Amino acid sequence: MTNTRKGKCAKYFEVALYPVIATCLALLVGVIIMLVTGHNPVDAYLALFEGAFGSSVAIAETLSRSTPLFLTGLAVAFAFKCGLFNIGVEGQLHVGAMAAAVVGCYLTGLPAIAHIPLTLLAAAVVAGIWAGVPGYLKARFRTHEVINTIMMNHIAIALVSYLVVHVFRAPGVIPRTSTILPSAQLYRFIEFSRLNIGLFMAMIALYLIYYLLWKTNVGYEIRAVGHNDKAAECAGINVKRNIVMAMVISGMLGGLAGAERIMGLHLSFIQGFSPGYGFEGIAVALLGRNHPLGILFSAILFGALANGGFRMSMATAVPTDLATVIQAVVVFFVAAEQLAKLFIKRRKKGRLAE
Amino acid sequence: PKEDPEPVEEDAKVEEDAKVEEDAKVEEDAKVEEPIRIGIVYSVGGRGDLSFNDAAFVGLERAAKELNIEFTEIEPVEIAKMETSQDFLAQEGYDLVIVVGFLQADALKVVSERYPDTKFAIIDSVVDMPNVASLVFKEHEGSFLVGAAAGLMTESNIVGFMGGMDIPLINKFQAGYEAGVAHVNPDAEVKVVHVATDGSGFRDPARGKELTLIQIADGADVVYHAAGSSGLGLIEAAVEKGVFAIGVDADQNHIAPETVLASMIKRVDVAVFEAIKTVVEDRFEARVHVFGIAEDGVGICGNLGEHASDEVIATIADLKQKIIDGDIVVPDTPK
Amino acid sequence: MNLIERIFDVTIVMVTIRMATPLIIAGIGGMFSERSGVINIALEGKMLFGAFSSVAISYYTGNPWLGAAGAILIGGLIGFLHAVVSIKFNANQVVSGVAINILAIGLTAFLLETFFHVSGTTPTVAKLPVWGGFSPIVYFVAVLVVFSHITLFYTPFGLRLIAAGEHPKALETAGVNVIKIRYLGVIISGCLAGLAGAQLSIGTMSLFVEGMTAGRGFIALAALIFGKWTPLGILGSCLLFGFTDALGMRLAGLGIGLPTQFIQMLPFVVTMIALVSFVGRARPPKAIGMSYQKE
Amino acid sequence: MEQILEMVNIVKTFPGVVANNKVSFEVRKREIHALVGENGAGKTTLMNILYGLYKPDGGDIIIAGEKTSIDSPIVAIEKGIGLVAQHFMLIEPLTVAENIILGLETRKNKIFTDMRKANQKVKELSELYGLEVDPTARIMDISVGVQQRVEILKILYREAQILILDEPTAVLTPQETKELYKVLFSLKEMGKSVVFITHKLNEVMDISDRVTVLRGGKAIGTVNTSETDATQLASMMVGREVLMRVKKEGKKLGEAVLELRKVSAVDSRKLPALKNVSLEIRAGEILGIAGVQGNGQTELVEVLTGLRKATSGEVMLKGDSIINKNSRSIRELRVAHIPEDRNKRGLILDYDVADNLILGPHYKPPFTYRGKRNLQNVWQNARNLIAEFDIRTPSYDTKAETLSGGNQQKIVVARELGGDISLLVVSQPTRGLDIGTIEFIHKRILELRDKGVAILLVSAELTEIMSLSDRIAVMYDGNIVGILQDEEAKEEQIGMMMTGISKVDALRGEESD
Ligand SMILES: Nc1ncnc2c1ncn2[C@@H]1O[C@H](COP(=O)(O)OP(=O)(O)OP(=O)(O)O)[C@@H](O)[C@H]1O
Ligand SMILES: Nc1ncnc2c1ncn2[C@@H]1O[C@H](COP(=O)(O)OP(=O)(O)OP(=O)(O)O)[C@@H](O)[C@H]1O
Ligand SMILES: [Mg+2]
Ligand SMILES: [Mg+2]
Repeated sequence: MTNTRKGKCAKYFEVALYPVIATCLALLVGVIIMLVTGHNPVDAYLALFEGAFGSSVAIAETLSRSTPLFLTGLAVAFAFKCGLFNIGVEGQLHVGAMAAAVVGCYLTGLPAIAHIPLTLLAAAVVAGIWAGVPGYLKARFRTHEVINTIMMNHIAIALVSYLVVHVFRAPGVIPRTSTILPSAQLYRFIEFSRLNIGLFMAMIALYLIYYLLWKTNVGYEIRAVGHNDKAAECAGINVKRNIVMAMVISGMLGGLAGAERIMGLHLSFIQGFSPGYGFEGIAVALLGRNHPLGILFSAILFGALANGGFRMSMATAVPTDLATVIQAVVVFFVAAEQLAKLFIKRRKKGRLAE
Repeated sequence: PKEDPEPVEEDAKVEEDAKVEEDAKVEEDAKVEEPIRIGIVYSVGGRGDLSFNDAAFVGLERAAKELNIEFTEIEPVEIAKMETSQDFLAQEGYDLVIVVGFLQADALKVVSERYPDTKFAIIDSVVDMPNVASLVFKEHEGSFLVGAAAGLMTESNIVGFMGGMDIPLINKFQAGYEAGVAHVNPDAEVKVVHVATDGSGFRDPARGKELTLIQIADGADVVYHAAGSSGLGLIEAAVEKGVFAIGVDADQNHIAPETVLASMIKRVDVAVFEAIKTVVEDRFEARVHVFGIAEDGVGICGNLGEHASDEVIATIADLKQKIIDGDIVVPDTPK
Repeated sequence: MNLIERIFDVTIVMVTIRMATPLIIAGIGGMFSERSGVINIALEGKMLFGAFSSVAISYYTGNPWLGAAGAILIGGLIGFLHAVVSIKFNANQVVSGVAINILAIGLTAFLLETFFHVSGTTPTVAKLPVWGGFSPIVYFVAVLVVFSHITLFYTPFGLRLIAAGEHPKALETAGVNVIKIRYLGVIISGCLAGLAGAQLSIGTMSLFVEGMTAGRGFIALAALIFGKWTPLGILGSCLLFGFTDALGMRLAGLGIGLPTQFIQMLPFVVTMIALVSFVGRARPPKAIGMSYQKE
Repeated sequence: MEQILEMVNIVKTFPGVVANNKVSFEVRKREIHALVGENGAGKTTLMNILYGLYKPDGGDIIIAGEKTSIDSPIVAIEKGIGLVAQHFMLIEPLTVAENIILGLETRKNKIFTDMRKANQKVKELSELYGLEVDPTARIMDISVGVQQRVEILKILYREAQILILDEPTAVLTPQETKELYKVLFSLKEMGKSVVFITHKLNEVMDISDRVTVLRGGKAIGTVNTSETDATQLASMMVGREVLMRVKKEGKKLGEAVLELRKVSAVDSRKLPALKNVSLEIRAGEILGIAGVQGNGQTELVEVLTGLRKATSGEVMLKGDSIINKNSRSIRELRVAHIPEDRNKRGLILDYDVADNLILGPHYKPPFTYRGKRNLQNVWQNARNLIAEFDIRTPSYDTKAETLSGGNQQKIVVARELGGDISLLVVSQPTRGLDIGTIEFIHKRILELRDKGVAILLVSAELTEIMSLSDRIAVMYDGNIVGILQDEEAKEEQIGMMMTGISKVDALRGEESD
């Protein structure tokens, strides 16, 4: 027993070690790119670090950037656990955000303690239904969810664009809804940072999804369907219901991500507010091995790279686009863990030879 | 391609230049060349949009040449980074922080409050703060003039408008254009399309081209756009089909001199330059500065004379005067 | 005039074909990769690389044909990168695809400034000729569809490609190097996606704009699945998509009073309906997404 | 006789297991060499090493006197080695001929696949070796027996000199097995060597020249078949005496548990697969279904277990109609099901052993209380069943995927037989299992019968059907051709009925013989 526990620790250590080494290797590649293009890598990386973790505000802002990614990453991972590739989180995030903006703005006279949960609920429900459609189509007609979620991304963005311009637009030239009521705003608890209690909501979601997947019957069945739907069916599991449910829950998570942006960051639905949180969620989920703990770290990595890279481009002459390139390289290396393994093996061999 | 938009009024420039030299001298006397530091935060997408970001840069570059300033640019890549960017520049002690685009308004409200001693200027939106100058344009007035040109030039009585997205700012262009067409040619029909429902509407020239080709097939023989880089597709389609195109924001005549009838120029560059100058000259005014036809902030430019009769040109000049005089009030939302 | 006649004329046919062209090329590219067992979510990024490199090469050589060839080459190179990371280094294929997409956004913009010293939009370059309203790449699509249909179903390579995506171990036991087949599949996908990008930049237009692919890579991915991983299916689904898109554009011009956002939904909604009503279920290559490693 | 292949001191370890522990093994020209051993003994591993699919941790492979390193199947094929893996290496959407030529395609103009020539060649090969196939049929449309032939043709097409067959008969009907024998003999006549892995000792005695026995990853020894017998082999394999056939008590029939009245159903291609089938099974009785695979047995089982909709008819379980109920509600009525394809239907290979052992009743106490899983109980259940059914696994949290085929099957059996049930529907319960395990499982099934459980047994293994069943129903083309009592059942007669000849005719034919 103790033996396996030790083994598990070692396994976790290894699992954690590879991404660290991979990130280092990627940054090394970044150094080369910067030297070739005539930038000072030391300054650049100092700025990168400063932007990501350099101060409490920087850390808070990094976590703020990561907050939607925890949720979109979870959304993608959850669907994956049921064998579904949800590329539609971006759309679900949009409809969820719009629902949050509307409920946050027009549902008056409620105390925050009621208004916030109701607003979140609205976002989750609307986005859940939105994601449930491709889930239902998959379960009922066996149509591929990848097509339908891609299509529904476009439909969602067109739809919210219509709503924000023609239905719920606040006066003025900006395509956005009115500011949501204070009772629906997520409390910001660090001065000069937009980090808000949405972070805790995301943490709770991470834990709940972990719990749901591994400690409850629902999770057992969803994973069973994901691994082998035929065997699941044979064991009396309702495959179709699980597919729809997995998509709905996935969509709800995406919707919550959108709600957090609206209720904690922008305070109204602004057209184009998402730089692609839903798509980033795909990488976050898979980089995190579809496991909540992994997602926790990969989302922070993405948040740190986004903010640090941006700081780098602001504070040094390194252009934004180069920062983006370095981000891509990091993702490459972290994904290609075999490369890190190769590196470790070489080291080990080298040591043995000594 | 960013051209130096040849200013409408050469004289004004000369005058300005003279003034600048004077100012510079004054300053030299006062202090030894401590350049004014200008920070600029572009809108999402950054430079290369052939629209306000590029125009703002032109103004900035001119200021760098003519005034004693140095500048830093930031492309925020996502809306959430706008606040970070503005904050960064303010914190670094820039004398003037210029923010481009209506999307920055929310962030600026917060940041300008946080840094009451920093001067800010925002393009295309109004932020009511004691340290913010809001520079807004009457795009509809300029669009009215090019609309009139289109209405006068069309033979088929069908003209086209292509917006990047269906959003209020773009709708201002559409409203003015439609009013201009209707004013001179009540029988003419304006066909309206939008490229997309997200930001790609401003950078999808291939789609812009197909949309325009359809408008042309439907009979349009003058097409106007407010679609950033997608508009390049419109011009390409017009070239291919031999109809007139109308450019936007800057003088786009050079892209296809034969085809581009005129352009609706929006002098973001002038606004930016002027804003910088007020800071250099220490006469910054935190209020709404409106740039309409009267202020030469918007207008019609290009080689209209090459393509149009004197009569047309005269009509347009007349309309321009009427707008300045307030005889014509151009609507800023489409019917 | 008869409304139907006004909507369905030669223009709409031509627009349909032109809208569908980049989708078909990229979709068939994706097919080669996915048939070999590698998910290709990176079509978008590969197209962007193709769009950029064709313009850059056309700019420097003045020859758009070289530009198109260069797009194929650079696309292939990016495909190679994708292949190395996902096949050799066993990265999750979707993550490496996402990384390619991010890389494409950053690198094309960066190189744009490096090569052209401008931002956002390149100067105009020599474009491919227009033959009868179409760029030569449009005609190439006809060849491509036939060619890839034959390759997939009538050549040994096609046989191996299918096997690699269905049951790589079976292919290995049949004495074929699975890794090599997968490399080829992914590289071909890069080449074709590159060409699809070139169609946008020097086929339709004569310049490059940052992000000008505007999500077409994802539509191509959907079309590839919709078309059940076959060239003819992809052709059909892209034409359907292109047609409904063109139809929407047409309707917008008719001023039917529907808000533009709803008109723009048309191709997506129609695709979903078509999928449910007459296309039905698609059976993906069995081993898709699974890395293949020898013991 | 000339020795053409030698494996010396082969070592291969997997995490937690030494699959091959200094195994030595040799093959001679023109011999059929049987390789036997319990589930998990390391047979497959050894052959995978020979074929270049696994890299050994130690040991040498000597071919034609020369030390060779086989690091890929390509090398193996070059050296004249061919492998028919137990899990078929066939590509379902491709045709027979396409599968056979894959990797060594016939070409036309150097570019195109010459399918005409390929079909021709496959036809020729199939005639030459007596392996009848339709070259243009798709793999997904042909029976397992034919798929097996395709696999053999595949390696013959590659001109293999040494053919390795990993449990080729596990999925074959008796007739098919006989045909396979003929093929193997003729291959031997042509100078080829065959390595034949099997759990069926009668097959070993029937066709092999020599036998090598593995146990626990070690080679116990190689003997000439003529100098040994099944009993001796069995004890070499298992390390103890094994009963070759279980004893059956007299039956004590109870009430009717399952009744089918004129049940019809269609298969996945929407073709009629069950045609008005009527049956009755009573408590304490085993009804065996004999028949060539693909005559409706699968569909019958699926209809009974709620996995397939019947198009008409009625199914009663202890007086309740269960037709077209879903599988959970049927399971709720104490019906257990051992599906025929453990990998497809029976197991979730990515789940660990413990999670597989609760699949089915997983949602209710003691495994789940109000939605929350009780892992202690899940593990305890696993520990109990692992001990009771002797499942050889490093631990209960090992992924099922890494267990040997036999032990995977034991998981399914343990799970389904473990609970309190009134009807057991079981398909191919011992496919691919070693004799010790078969004995064990047969005993358990009979115990259930004696406890009054009604049992429907579907098996391609006639000996299994005959030794367990109280009554035997023979299926052909979606119909029950006839039902025989245990006492009147003779292998030949059943065999005839399996080809569609009615019971009366079959009995008559027998007499006239
Ligand atoms: N890839 C693998 N990873 C981990 N363990 C493995 C792997 N392959 C085989 N094993 C283990 O090695 C041992 C030998 O397995 P092998 O498949 O060779 O047995 P076998 O003799 O073929 O058994 P069976 O008759 O059940 O097929 C088993 O304990 C099995 O679980
Ligand atoms: N790559 C692998 N990873 C993990 N386990 C493996 C792998 N390859 C084989 N195994 C396991 O090793 C065992 C032997 O493999 P194989 O598929 O040949 O079993 P088998 O011989 O068919 O079993 P049986 O003969 O009992 O039916 C199986 O349990 C299989 O699951
Ligand atoms: Mg840029
Ligand atoms: Mg085996």
